[in-house]
Amino acid sequence: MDLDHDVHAGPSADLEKRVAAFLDEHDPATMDRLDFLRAQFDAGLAWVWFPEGLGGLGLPQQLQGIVDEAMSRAGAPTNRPETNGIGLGMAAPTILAFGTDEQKQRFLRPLWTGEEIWCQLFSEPGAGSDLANVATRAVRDGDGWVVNGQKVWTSGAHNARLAILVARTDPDVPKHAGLTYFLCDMTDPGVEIRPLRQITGEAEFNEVFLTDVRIPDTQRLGAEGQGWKVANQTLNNERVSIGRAAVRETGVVGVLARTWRERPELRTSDLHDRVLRLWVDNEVFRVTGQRLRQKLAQGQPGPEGSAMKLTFARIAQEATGLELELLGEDGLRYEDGQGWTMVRPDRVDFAGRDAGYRYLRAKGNSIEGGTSEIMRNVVAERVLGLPGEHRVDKDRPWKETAR
Amino acid sequence: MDLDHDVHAGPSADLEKRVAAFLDEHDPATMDRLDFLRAQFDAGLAWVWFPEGLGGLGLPQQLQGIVDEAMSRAGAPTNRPETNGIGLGMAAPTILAFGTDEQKQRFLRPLWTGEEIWCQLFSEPGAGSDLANVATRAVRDGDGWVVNGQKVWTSGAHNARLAILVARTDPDVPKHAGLTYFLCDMTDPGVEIRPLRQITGEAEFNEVFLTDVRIPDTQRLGAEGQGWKVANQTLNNERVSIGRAAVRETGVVGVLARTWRERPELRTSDLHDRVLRLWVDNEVFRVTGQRLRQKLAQGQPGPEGSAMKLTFARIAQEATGLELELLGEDGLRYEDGQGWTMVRPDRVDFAGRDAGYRYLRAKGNSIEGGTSEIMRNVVAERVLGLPGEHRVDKDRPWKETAR
Amino acid sequence: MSQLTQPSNLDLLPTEFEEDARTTVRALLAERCEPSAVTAMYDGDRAIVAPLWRTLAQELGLAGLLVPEAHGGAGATVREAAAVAEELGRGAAPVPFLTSAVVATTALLGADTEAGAELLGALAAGERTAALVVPFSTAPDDALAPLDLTDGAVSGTVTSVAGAVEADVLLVLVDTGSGIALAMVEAGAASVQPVVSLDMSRQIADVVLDGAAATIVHAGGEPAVRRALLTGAAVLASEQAGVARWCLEETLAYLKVRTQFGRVVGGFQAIKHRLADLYAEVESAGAAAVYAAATVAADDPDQHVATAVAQSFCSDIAVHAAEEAVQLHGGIGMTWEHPAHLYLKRAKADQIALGTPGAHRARLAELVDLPAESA
Amino acid sequence: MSQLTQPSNLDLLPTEFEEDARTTVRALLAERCEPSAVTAMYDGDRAIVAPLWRTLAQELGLAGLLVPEAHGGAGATVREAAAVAEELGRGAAPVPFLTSAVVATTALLGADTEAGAELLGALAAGERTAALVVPFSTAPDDALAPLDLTDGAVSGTVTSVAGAVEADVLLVLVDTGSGIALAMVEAGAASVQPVVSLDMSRQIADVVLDGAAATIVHAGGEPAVRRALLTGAAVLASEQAGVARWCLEETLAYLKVRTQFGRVVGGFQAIKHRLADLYAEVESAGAAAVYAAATVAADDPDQHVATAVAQSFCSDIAVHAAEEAVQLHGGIGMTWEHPAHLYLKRAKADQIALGTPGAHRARLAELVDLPAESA
Repeated sequence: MDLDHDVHAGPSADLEKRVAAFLDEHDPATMDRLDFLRAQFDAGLAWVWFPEGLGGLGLPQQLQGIVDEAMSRAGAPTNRPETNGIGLGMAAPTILAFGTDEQKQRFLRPLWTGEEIWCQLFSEPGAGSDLANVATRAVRDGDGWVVNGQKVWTSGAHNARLAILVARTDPDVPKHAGLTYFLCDMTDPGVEIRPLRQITGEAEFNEVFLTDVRIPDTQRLGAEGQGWKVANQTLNNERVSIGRAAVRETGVVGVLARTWRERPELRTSDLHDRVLRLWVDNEVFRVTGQRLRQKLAQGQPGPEGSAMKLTFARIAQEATGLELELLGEDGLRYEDGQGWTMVRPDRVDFAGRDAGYRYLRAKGNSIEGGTSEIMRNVVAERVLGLPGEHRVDKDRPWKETAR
Repeated sequence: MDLDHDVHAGPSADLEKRVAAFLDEHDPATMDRLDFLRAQFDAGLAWVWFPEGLGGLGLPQQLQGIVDEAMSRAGAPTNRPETNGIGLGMAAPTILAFGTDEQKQRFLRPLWTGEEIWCQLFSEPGAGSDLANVATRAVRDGDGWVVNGQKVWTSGAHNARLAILVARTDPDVPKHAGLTYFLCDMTDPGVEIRPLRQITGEAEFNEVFLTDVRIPDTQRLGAEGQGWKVANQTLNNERVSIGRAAVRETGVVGVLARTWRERPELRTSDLHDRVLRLWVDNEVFRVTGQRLRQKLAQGQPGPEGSAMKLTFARIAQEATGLELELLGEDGLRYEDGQGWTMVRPDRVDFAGRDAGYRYLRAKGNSIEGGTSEIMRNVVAERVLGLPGEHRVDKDRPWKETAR
Repeated sequence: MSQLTQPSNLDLLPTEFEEDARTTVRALLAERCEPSAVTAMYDGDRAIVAPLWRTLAQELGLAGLLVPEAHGGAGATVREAAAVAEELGRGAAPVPFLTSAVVATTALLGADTEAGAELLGALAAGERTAALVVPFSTAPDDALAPLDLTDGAVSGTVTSVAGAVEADVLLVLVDTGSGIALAMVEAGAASVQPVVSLDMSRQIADVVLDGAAATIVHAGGEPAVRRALLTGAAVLASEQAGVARWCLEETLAYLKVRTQFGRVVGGFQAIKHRLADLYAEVESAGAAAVYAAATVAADDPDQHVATAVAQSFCSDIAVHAAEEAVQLHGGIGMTWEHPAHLYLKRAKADQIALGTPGAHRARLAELVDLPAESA
Repeated sequence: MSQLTQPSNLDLLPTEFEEDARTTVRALLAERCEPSAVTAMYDGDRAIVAPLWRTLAQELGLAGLLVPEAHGGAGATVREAAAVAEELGRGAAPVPFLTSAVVATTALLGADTEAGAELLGALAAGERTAALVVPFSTAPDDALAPLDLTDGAVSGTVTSVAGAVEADVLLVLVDTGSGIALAMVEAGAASVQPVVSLDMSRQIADVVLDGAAATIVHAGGEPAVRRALLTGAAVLASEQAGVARWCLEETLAYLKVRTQFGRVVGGFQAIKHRLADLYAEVESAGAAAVYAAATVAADDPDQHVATAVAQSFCSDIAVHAAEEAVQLHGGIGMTWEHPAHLYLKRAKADQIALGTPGAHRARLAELVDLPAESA
């Protein structure tokens, strides 16, 4: 038996040298921000696990930390990932997996640098959890497509240059077979964006109305009719990207712990054990995520991420609910300046603003990106191998099953 | 608007007089126990809500308390209901609802007096929750039936004189349509009873093997093929009969509360709020049961009882689990004299013996008499009106669907 | 070891009067309490409140429900008030029934002054609306903080007061030197500063008094205030049961028609089981609440236990029901347009109101002799 | 406010050595640890224990896993011991690995005497089996109760000791006047009184010493005992994760074949969702346990936090998994014949062992500065 661990000593030392060399040649203090980011991409230091020529070096994903740390130490600019979560977390891996060479060359670089922000046109009022039921139609028209329909729950639509879009191209086949995946230009005049106000009073999301929107066939991602498969690649990435916490006491549990420490007058014995349980759950969530990331370091994200998403939502909801009880009288007040005013935020911080906001916003954690009910189905069927639900709509043409 | 309540002043005063008169004529101090009970039955004071001539007076069920209190004050013998729960709680109302006049006359009196103890032959290894799937066969033979099969989870079979039995009389029709309900003589030589040991080490239940057991057609209850309907009457009674608690701090929560009070050295802050929550849950369960009994005082038990059963099991399991944590070191010990020795108890006390026993025994509360999963289906479908489960076996002959 | 109170075998079924009141209120709210109008309160539009309350208070006579007939009221009991509160909870109605007709009115019931009796009459007639000036989070047994009274003028600040925004007269706790008394202050003489609230359908306010003229209406203030808070807590449990009931019923109705994957969502077994569990909880909450109201109505010795039990239980069930309603409506339950959020915010604020569940359990620990760990 | 320890970025994936050990133990248990033989222990038939432990201890070398190579052991770390414990938990194996090879052995590791070093060698070889004489419910930071040592003879009683039944040598905490020392007592010199136990596959015993000859093997007893208990608690978390994993896997396997209502039970959505939640819990328990073992193996500053977290979490998950296994097997899970009850009893006893979850959270409250309410 062998007690040694494999520590990837070789590649990580090489990478450290490569970053140092890059920083020697590109001084973040003097260089234009965008020029720096483009150079970082071209040097393969954007996402090292991507292929060479597309911002990467074909290395294990976990080595990215070496680059990020060195860049941070050197005071390099970031690509502001918080403003382009859908682009980086969902569009990019999907384009990498299914895109043509031209598509990869065209889209990945401005995506990574943040020059082009992305949004997601998947959900519809009649196709929530049942994504394969989308009714938005894309009809062939010469060398392109004409798209009509309504999408919902689109975050950042008003800031986005491009969108990943799932539309129905063939209503005469069963619903999963008639979908196609597109990259849609949000500046098309047929795209109308309306804010969708949510229970926090804000409009973090939008409804998007598509009226005769034209998409060139070169912006079809994957084959015609392959949209369901491509969309699943996107969704798996979404599920895994949620819940990355490398440090202790992150998120709403961290806020709760700080409140507990800083306001001893609020502490009650009935809440103490609940606070500790949540702290434990949050810490176990962190460790579980760490182990999952180590497992997946070289592979594709799988359905295990769905279990993490479930846990994340549960912890967030319990912690924020408890926090309001802890605050007592202060929990009745919702007055951090913004109150219930309708705004359209550019980003969302689950741990931000006041306790009432956090409580309400956390309700979305078990809905957005796949409801907890759907996540449990995914885990049960794809991880545990239990039978799928009885389906009446699977083999019949979509147009016969649609509402 | 009328602020007066209906207090049944008339019937209750009459009944009090009637009981007093009965006690004047029958002195429990001098009379033979069985003679007293038979006389009580014949006077209609056994179960006042039963019809006259069958041990009752056709009064509201809630008035029974008046009789029971007066009898108890007078030191009258009881019919030892704890030894004949299935007879009193399940067989009797079913015989009342579906029996012929002859059957009611023959069976109800010795049932109520305890001269004849009853057990239940419903469950089978292959038909647990799916009662309608029973495979035990009853075949017509002259003026009677010949029964073959295996039953399980029969409590008190070794003490029982009679059994309520569900058997398949027609395998060629869908499963719910091919069942018939019988009253089976447990002294038939074809009845073999084997103790079924359970996780507490005891054998509270039995397996019962039926080999060419003969049942006269006069002991068929309800029509041939009507067994499913009759059995459901029985099961509804079972579900409601569980969870009658008129006083505070009953059952395992009562035990837990006493332990908490009597052993202050065991108390920890993490358990305190959990103890209080269980106390609250138990008290709310009591009040909910009280209200449900008031609602049902004159009517038939309905599926609402299934919700009570769910709650009962949850509370019992949480409280006994917590008690072992509270006991700490003592919770590791299982030594109240009986230990793991295999015995065949005549009765079961969920709140009896030591904490480990209570913990293990409580696991059965969510299985026996319909699992909690089945109870949730019953509530969802019959109370809330939600759709039934997708069934592949409902309209096909039983013999084609059986394993 | 203290003697435990034993439960009373009260009739828990609704009286005809209760059923009538329930039906009337429900019908009125269906017509006059549109969710969109309640939602508008979050953007500052309170137009729905005054006319709705006027109708309920005066035309239906709910303002005087708990006031004896001798003072012009209906002489009903807390049972009937609880039935009304359940319907108001079911409708997320933004009216000061709990704060004025229950809490403030109960505080005044034994008023030993002419001014107090007069005010009671005005409350019963629905001509005036009152609020008891304590933080809405105050539990029935919490420490009370009376304000300073000097030469008939009261000064001090009380934060997070419910019902103050709607009230034209405030009942203030003042320190008389020999205890707490209840004094009335005209709302116009106080600075009532509305606070952006988690539940804008019962918006709280900070009340600032700076030498406001005050008339003592009840010298025996502390027992009156305790009784008012206990009654309020018992009635609030019914409001919470009503909130929970709406959430269950609305979710059921939605899930019986909403389809996903070609099936009615309410037919998926995992959903069915959650709704079955929720049904059990909601039924239990209703029973706990009616028992609490019945004990308070009867001034039964079990009323403190019953109210603590009901508040501990119903607070959490209402929140759970509202959370399930949001979740099981899927995305639509997260939108501003859907009324689910009104119930979520009401339920969460109600959980804190008149004592958190934990505070009620701490009280129960004393009442039923289940003390915390021995130090 | 104290400084919080920060988590360490340790590799949590199994080493090849761990995988090998796991595979070997699993294969052996499949062959040699029949559930019916473990069940027989509840009726007093302990025939399975000695030969199974001999094979594991000597042939597989597990007795010496944590003993340095210089003393004849394998020189492995707590990581590897945890992997073995997980498999033993998965098999409900009734062997004194945790009590002898982990807890007692760890207590001896720094033994500063020749007798101690000699015993360590005998333990490593699997020739002797030891038990640390403390109640099995003792948490790593609990108060310790050393026995009286007079003229080389020790007297006193220690209740509910795990591993004593299987041990031929007992490690006793004695009061030397200047602190706690660890002394060895031959099992034959003590009265070891087996107790009917909730978990008969790890039966506890009361140890009564009445002037038994004792040899001090480790003068610095308290730190050694604390280290042993901490290590035991960390390794127990892996045992619990193993128990939970068996429960999930066995239940899954059963529900994939058991039919009711003409359908495979594992296809009913409510069951699927519960199993999905259980999967998330079991995976999390595995991660928490391996992180705890890794920090203890590395003597990492985070080990106290990591172990308290793992014990708090894994204790409850193992119980929950076992409870779900019994429930989801329906009636058959309630029978003596089905092995589910072995896991239920093991899980429930393990929950109490080496500190209840609440005790570990109370410790955590100090470690991460989340104190109880200020008095």
